Amino acid sequence: MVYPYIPHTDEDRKHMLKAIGVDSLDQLFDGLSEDLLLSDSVPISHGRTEDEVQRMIDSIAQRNVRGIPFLGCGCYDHIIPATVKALSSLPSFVTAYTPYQAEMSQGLLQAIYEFQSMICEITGLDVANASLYDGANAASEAASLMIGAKRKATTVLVSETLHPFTLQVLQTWAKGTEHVIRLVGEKEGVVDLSSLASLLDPSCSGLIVQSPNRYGLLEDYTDVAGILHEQGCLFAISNDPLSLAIQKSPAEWDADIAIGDTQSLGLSLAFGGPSCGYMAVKESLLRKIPGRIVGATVDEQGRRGYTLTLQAREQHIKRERATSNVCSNQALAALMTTIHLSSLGWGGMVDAANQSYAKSHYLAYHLAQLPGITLIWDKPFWCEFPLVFSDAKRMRKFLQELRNEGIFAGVRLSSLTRQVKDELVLLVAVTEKRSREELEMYLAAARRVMK
Amino acid sequence: MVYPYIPHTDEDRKHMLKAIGVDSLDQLFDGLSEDLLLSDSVPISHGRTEDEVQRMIDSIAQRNVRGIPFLGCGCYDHIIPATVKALSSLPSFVTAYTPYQAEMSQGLLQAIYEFQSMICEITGLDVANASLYDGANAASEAASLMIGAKRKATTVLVSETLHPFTLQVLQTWAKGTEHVIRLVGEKEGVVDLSSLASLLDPSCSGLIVQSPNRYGLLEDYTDVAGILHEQGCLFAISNDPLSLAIQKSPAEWDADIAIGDTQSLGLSLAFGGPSCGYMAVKESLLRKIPGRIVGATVDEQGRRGYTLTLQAREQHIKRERATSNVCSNQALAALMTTIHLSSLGWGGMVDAANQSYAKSHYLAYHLAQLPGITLIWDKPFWCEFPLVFSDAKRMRKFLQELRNEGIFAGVRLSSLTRQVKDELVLLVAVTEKRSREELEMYLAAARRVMK
Amino acid sequence: MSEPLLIDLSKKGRKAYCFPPLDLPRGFDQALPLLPANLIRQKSARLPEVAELDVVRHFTRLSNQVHGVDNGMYPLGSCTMKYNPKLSEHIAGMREFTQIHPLQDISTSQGCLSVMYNLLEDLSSITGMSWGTLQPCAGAHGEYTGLKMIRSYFLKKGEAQRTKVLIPISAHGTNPASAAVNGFDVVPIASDEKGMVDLADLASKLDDTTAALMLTNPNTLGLFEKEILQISTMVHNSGALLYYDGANLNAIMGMATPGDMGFDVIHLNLHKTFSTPHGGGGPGSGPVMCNDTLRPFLPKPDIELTDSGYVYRWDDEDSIGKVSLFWGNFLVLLRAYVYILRMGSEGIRAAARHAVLNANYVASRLASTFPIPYGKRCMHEFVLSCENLKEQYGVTAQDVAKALIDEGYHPPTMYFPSLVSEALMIEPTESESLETLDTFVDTLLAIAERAKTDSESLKTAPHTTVVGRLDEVRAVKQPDLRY
Amino acid sequence: MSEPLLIDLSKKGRKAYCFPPLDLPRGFDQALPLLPANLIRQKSARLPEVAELDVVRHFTRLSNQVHGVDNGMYPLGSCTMKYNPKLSEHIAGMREFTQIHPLQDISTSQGCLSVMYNLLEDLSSITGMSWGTLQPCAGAHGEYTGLKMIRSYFLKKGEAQRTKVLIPISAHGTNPASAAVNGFDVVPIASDEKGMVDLADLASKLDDTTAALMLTNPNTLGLFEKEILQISTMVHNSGALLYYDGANLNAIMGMATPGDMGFDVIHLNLHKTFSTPHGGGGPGSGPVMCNDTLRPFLPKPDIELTDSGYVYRWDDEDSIGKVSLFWGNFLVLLRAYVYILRMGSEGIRAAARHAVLNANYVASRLASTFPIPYGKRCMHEFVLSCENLKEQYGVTAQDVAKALIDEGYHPPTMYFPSLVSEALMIEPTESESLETLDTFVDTLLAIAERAKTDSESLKTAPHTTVVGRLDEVRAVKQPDLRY
Repeated sequence: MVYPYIPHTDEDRKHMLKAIGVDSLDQLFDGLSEDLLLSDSVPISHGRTEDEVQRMIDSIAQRNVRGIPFLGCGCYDHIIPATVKALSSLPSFVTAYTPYQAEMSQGLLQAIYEFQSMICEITGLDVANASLYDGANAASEAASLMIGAKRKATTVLVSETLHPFTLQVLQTWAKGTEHVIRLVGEKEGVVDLSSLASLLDPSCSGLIVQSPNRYGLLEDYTDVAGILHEQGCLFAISNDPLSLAIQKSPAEWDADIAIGDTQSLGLSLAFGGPSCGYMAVKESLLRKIPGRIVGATVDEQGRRGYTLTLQAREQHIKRERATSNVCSNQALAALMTTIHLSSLGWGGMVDAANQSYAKSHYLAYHLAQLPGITLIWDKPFWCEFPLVFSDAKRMRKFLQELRNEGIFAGVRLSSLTRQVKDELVLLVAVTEKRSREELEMYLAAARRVMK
Repeated sequence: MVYPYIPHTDEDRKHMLKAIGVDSLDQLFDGLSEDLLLSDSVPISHGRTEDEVQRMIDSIAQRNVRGIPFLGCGCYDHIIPATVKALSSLPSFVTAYTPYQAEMSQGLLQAIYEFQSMICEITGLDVANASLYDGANAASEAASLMIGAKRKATTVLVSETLHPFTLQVLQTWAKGTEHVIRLVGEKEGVVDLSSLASLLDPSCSGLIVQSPNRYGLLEDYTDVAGILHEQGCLFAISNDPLSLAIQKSPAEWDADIAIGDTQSLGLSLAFGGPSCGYMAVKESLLRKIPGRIVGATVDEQGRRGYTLTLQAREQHIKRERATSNVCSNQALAALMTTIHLSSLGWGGMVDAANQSYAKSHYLAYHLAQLPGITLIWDKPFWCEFPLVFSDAKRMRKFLQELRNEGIFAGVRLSSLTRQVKDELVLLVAVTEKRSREELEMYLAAARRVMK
Repeated sequence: MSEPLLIDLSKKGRKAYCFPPLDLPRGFDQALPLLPANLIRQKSARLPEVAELDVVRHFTRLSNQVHGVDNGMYPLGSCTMKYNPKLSEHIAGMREFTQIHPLQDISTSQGCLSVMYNLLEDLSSITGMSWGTLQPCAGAHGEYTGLKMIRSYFLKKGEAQRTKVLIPISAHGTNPASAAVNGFDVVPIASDEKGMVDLADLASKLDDTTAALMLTNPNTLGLFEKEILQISTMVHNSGALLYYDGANLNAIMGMATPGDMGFDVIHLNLHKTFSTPHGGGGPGSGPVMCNDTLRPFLPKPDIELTDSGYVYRWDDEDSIGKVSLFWGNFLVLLRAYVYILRMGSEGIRAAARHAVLNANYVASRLASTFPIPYGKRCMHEFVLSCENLKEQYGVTAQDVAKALIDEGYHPPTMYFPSLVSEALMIEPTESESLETLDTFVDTLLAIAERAKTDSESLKTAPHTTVVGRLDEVRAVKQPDLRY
Repeated sequence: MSEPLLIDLSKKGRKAYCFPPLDLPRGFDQALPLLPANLIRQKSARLPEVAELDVVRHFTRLSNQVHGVDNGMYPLGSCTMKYNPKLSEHIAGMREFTQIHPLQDISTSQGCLSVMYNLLEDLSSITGMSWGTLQPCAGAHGEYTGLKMIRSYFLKKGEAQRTKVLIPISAHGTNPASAAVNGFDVVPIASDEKGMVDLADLASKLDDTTAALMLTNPNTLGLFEKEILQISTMVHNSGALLYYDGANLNAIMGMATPGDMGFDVIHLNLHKTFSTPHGGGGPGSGPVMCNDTLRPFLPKPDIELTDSGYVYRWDDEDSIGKVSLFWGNFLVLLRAYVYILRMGSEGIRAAARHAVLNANYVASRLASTFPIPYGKRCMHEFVLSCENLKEQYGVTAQDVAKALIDEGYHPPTMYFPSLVSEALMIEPTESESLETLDTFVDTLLAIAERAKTDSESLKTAPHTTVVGRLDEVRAVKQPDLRY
């Protein structure tokens, strides 16, 4: 009998059993009592050949519909150079484990070192780790870091304008623990920090904000870091990293922690995953940052080499006293981002960010002229903006008609928040990838529906 | 100015021009007289970015329609393991040149050595080359070899049942030269060799036949080699190599030359190219075989290694006295075949061939029951068979209706031969890849049309 | 040859990639002037400015300095480095999946939802559990999720005092870390002389403050906890729950289920057991499966099959909420689904049986040279000791590991679990053939021989790599973490 | 490490691949019993019977023993080893192209036809020719096709006596071989002291038995034949035709056209000039382009754009007929088309200009150490001589070439053209950056230095590869051509 991906022949099995000194494969499982051993095979289908699986998957794939996506909310359809897939799929990158054996993993370690460096450059901060699961988990890791960094702290202030799912992940993080997520409300679409100082009691460890925020709006953090630092609190900013080609970096706001998701830097939509969380911190927080870190050093001959370092922070050494439980991260996704950024350079990043800005404003401007649609809040935005419809029926019709033309017109905010108050809000994302023709198609269809 | 795939910056250009000692790029072209230098750019479109090209290609690709192909005539839709594409696209295989520098090309040379070995094994002959352009060109190379192998020979006998395009390529080969292609007629769908002996005058160098032939029929070459060899003529058989898992091999027919195309062994349809010609010969013809050959030898330390060998046959040494002008061949396609055969093994090859046999007979048997369709000639066939329709109108309707259901029902023989006599003949190919469900779809649609 | 940093090839004005020109009317063709000045970034980031060919060569050369499963055997204990099928990679690259947005209308993503729903069904069958979640992005993330569910369960039940999680000292470091992250107190459980959970110690530590016992079974010594049913009874009798760390599921899948063993919740590592590639350290995937007791606490949204297709269910009141940004590492899930489709029920079972066969074969061939303190009969992996070599020749487990590198093998896991001194933890997986195993064993035996005559070369190994052993202390003391 | 032959890992019963079971009714479920016995194969072929992982590791390891453009600079003269864009590879892998059958109804393959038609249009513009064919599968195949057209042209014209083809002695070996295959007699033309066609010799050999002069321009010395217009007049005045070997078109495309130079027919190497990958020796593609004189003789079918889309035209009476099985190496054509779309008219021109810039730069830096007999001002490539090194230190061109291997470069073309003794023919291509060129030059200069002090290590190079220099004589005398 031949099983997929198992090379053993009948001969092999006989030879090996004999060498082991047992009579059968079953005998190897004699440590399992009779009542544990399954009498039947598990109730899943029988095995299939490659061709059968490919056909089955082809038919499943047909149940997915691809449209022109004006969809964002944390997952954006940006242009990705052909180099990204071609190089990140090189088999030794794909099939390697975590580079614990440095001598045999220099290529991977160096690539991670380059990733860390780029994240530092983009955020302006000093130290970055080798990646985290995603932007939402980067936020909960930031919360952990904050609480761990201040004695007796239990509370993290979190802006209500964070991505709704990031907020939910943070709330899960606090659930059942002594940690408290205290929300800081919004005002006209951006976080309201006017009374920040008054919120900062001793239990408070710091503040997490997001820009562009859940509506696509850019937030202004003037003076925020100063107020926080005065009370011994940390300041964490979550960004779409591509936006940092234009807007002030976490370092420029004097933030202590920069977090986010590199999906916008070289990762496909992929139904939302894998994406890739990142975290960068100031030097002073070096020994508190979660996750893996690669450092450069030398070998006995003085040759430069790379290795996992500062492992004293990690679980396999520190166990329950580790800074985090993160072990596997998103290495291959981080590699994609590294290749993407290597291909774009800073000039390319600025270009993509500028074009996303320009195209989103073009569409927003023209949509705002239509009856029944309002572009709420006259605030700076980037790449994504919130529309409010006058009534639910027209909104449905709008989405339906555009979908009929192959346009995915936007994300309903209520599909994320499940809140009635958000039901008429549509978030529309426009990246540099949307061609002028696609913008005009959108506008033409919108004008037809909303006339 | 930045051009695609050209790394030079303005600085670089300046620096380099200075080092060369010229003032401008134009000056480097001062060997070209004014009347040769183009004043305008060539009239093709302006450059496009990756994204623009991908979009343009996507829209071109949409003008291709994929159906369930019951199409053959030299290009078959067989199952290809996922390993073939994954491994043949490894970048150093793809971007290497011909392995002239053996030390830096051992992997490629060894793979070609394995290809040669497999072709020898499958055909049963002694020596194979590193590939030729395609099956049709393998036939004209065989013709050249035959003529070169016999003094004063000018003529090659060629079966009329060869693939029509192979015949045309052979006719082109003879055109304008002293070489003569003399056709040997068919009888009831197979080559008629009953009077072969009488055709063998001193000008005659040998015979080329094909099985399965242009109709998919398997031919019987009992006694053929003996008659040819008696007159100092060579015997060449062209095969679909996959069929050799079942039918007698060229060696078993005592042929001197085996030719064909490995498309059925791991190459996609790809609108007909690249495919990959092969040729194997008896030991005695070793120094007359065209194309590149890899051999094993040793280095100074006695380590086994591979190198291009017997290059004295080739153009860059022998120039106009070379055995052929073939230089570049189809190396990467040959690699695909090598990976394919490595994955299938002989057992897999036999399985694929058997299933192609069985499925084609199943469909043929049931189609033959329908009014208005005849399965001509009660002869053994493999994988492909000829149907004759009672009239052109029904044939057109049949093809159209099946196409409407996504079935490409067959190839009209007349589309290859441009002959009126072939207009009612449809060649239907059924490989192991066609599922039972697809066969039943075909039959159901056929029954509907031909009732 | 060592490869420079790409930034060191950087040159102003060089470009690997260009975007289409912006073709909007005037007034919309610029970004910065329209932004308020105090929101505008001032300082450029230093990224490589290189040509496309520079990028291609850089990463191609880097890839040649990495060893993956495709390059050779990878017997890294507890990591299950089995073959990653090319078919799965091909399918995960299909545009019909990579170009689907996680928030597009659910009627247009039924293909993705069907993959997730069917995968959950299959994983439920394989683990003997009721249902699960695919959101967790890695094994540790699964642990976090499972423990969070346990915590929520006890809170709901009014047993907030259950704040202790019992964990054997031989467990992976993520187990205690995940417990701690959830606010639990970690209580270690001793191993007995056979390497199994010490039942007396367990009994003494189980009380009404115990939330759960976390177990890996087979454990990190590669031994099946024979008394698992008794353990389960003890735990449940104390009112606590039993957590299964699925890292070693490859040893038993298709043969037995954690459900039948009495586990209440389990995380899987799709990148171990279900053949999705490790990618140099991720993305992995750590689905959590549970029984009916814990099902209400699963993260949301759940997926349900209705008459009108697959839908999300967001209304579970007791749900712990979301644990990742969207639905999990979908492309990893897809690969695991393809693997299960290929293997089927017989194949899943065969994988476990051959993984165990391979481990026992290697152990039996090595046992006379390398002591295996807890016995050479094992499940899918075993732990040998280089103690003898160290005592006699000064050759450590690390030296043996590094010498393997020169022979084209990735070393086994070193110095874990700590129950065994100079430990090497070997997990061949079912993917390796008898011939590969024999060559590997022969290589290890030859290294043991070399220890007698040429220990120096072992202590300085590896010799064939682009760098030798690195100065780890310097890496920590003089952190150089970025260009 | 050297890699065994896969057949040596073969084991009965092992399988890398399985087909779906045959699910036909009885009577149709077997092949062999139904075939007449004398048609049935008796002897099995010996193919590897291995596992999928064996296949994967074997070819992965083999690929690591190959140097391609992606691995490092490949300055192989006359081969134009420029960068092969990843975009082209991606597009050539799209199912919308790979799954199209060459004989499916033309209404269902308009995409493929449009690629071919538009490529022909672009190539016509770039070469200054009227039209062409995409059927030839390689450069030599293009030569064969072009010369066949010339032969047919003269036969049609009633000038069957034109049986001579004139070819400079510096030409590639395929030129004379292609002429011979077409039944032509080859007459060599001398080069003058500047490395150009010797006009006097040419004049003396042109007569009414001359069918054509074949030229590469720039020639294999990297020099532009300045008198090309005069040559063209001479050839045409004698009633013969002028054939352009497009191997070196990369030097002039966008700057000048073979059409303007008076050439009647030209073959291209898409795998050189138009960046399609060489694939270790193919598949290439060798389109033939021609002027109106020869157009009727192009292979058939032609492609035409009509109101109802693209159609094939089969009715050209004078056509030489088909030269390959179907329509040519379509996936190669597609890659070239993508390249041209990317580059556009400016890019095509820029490629030539930078190819020439790079070659001149390298030549100018090397000239004082390595004599360049025909002058350091060149087009896209140049030929230097290692004569000095050989005389003084016994270090040959081959030794220098092999020493480059140890430094990570593919060597230049060696010992060609024969006009230059101890020749190395260097073609950097436009893809290489100034930095790469400088490092390459520095490496060559260092090797020249090493010749003085350590010639022995050069004579035994390479030292870093899996094998050293091979015994070529043994390979010929004791042919070992298969397992």
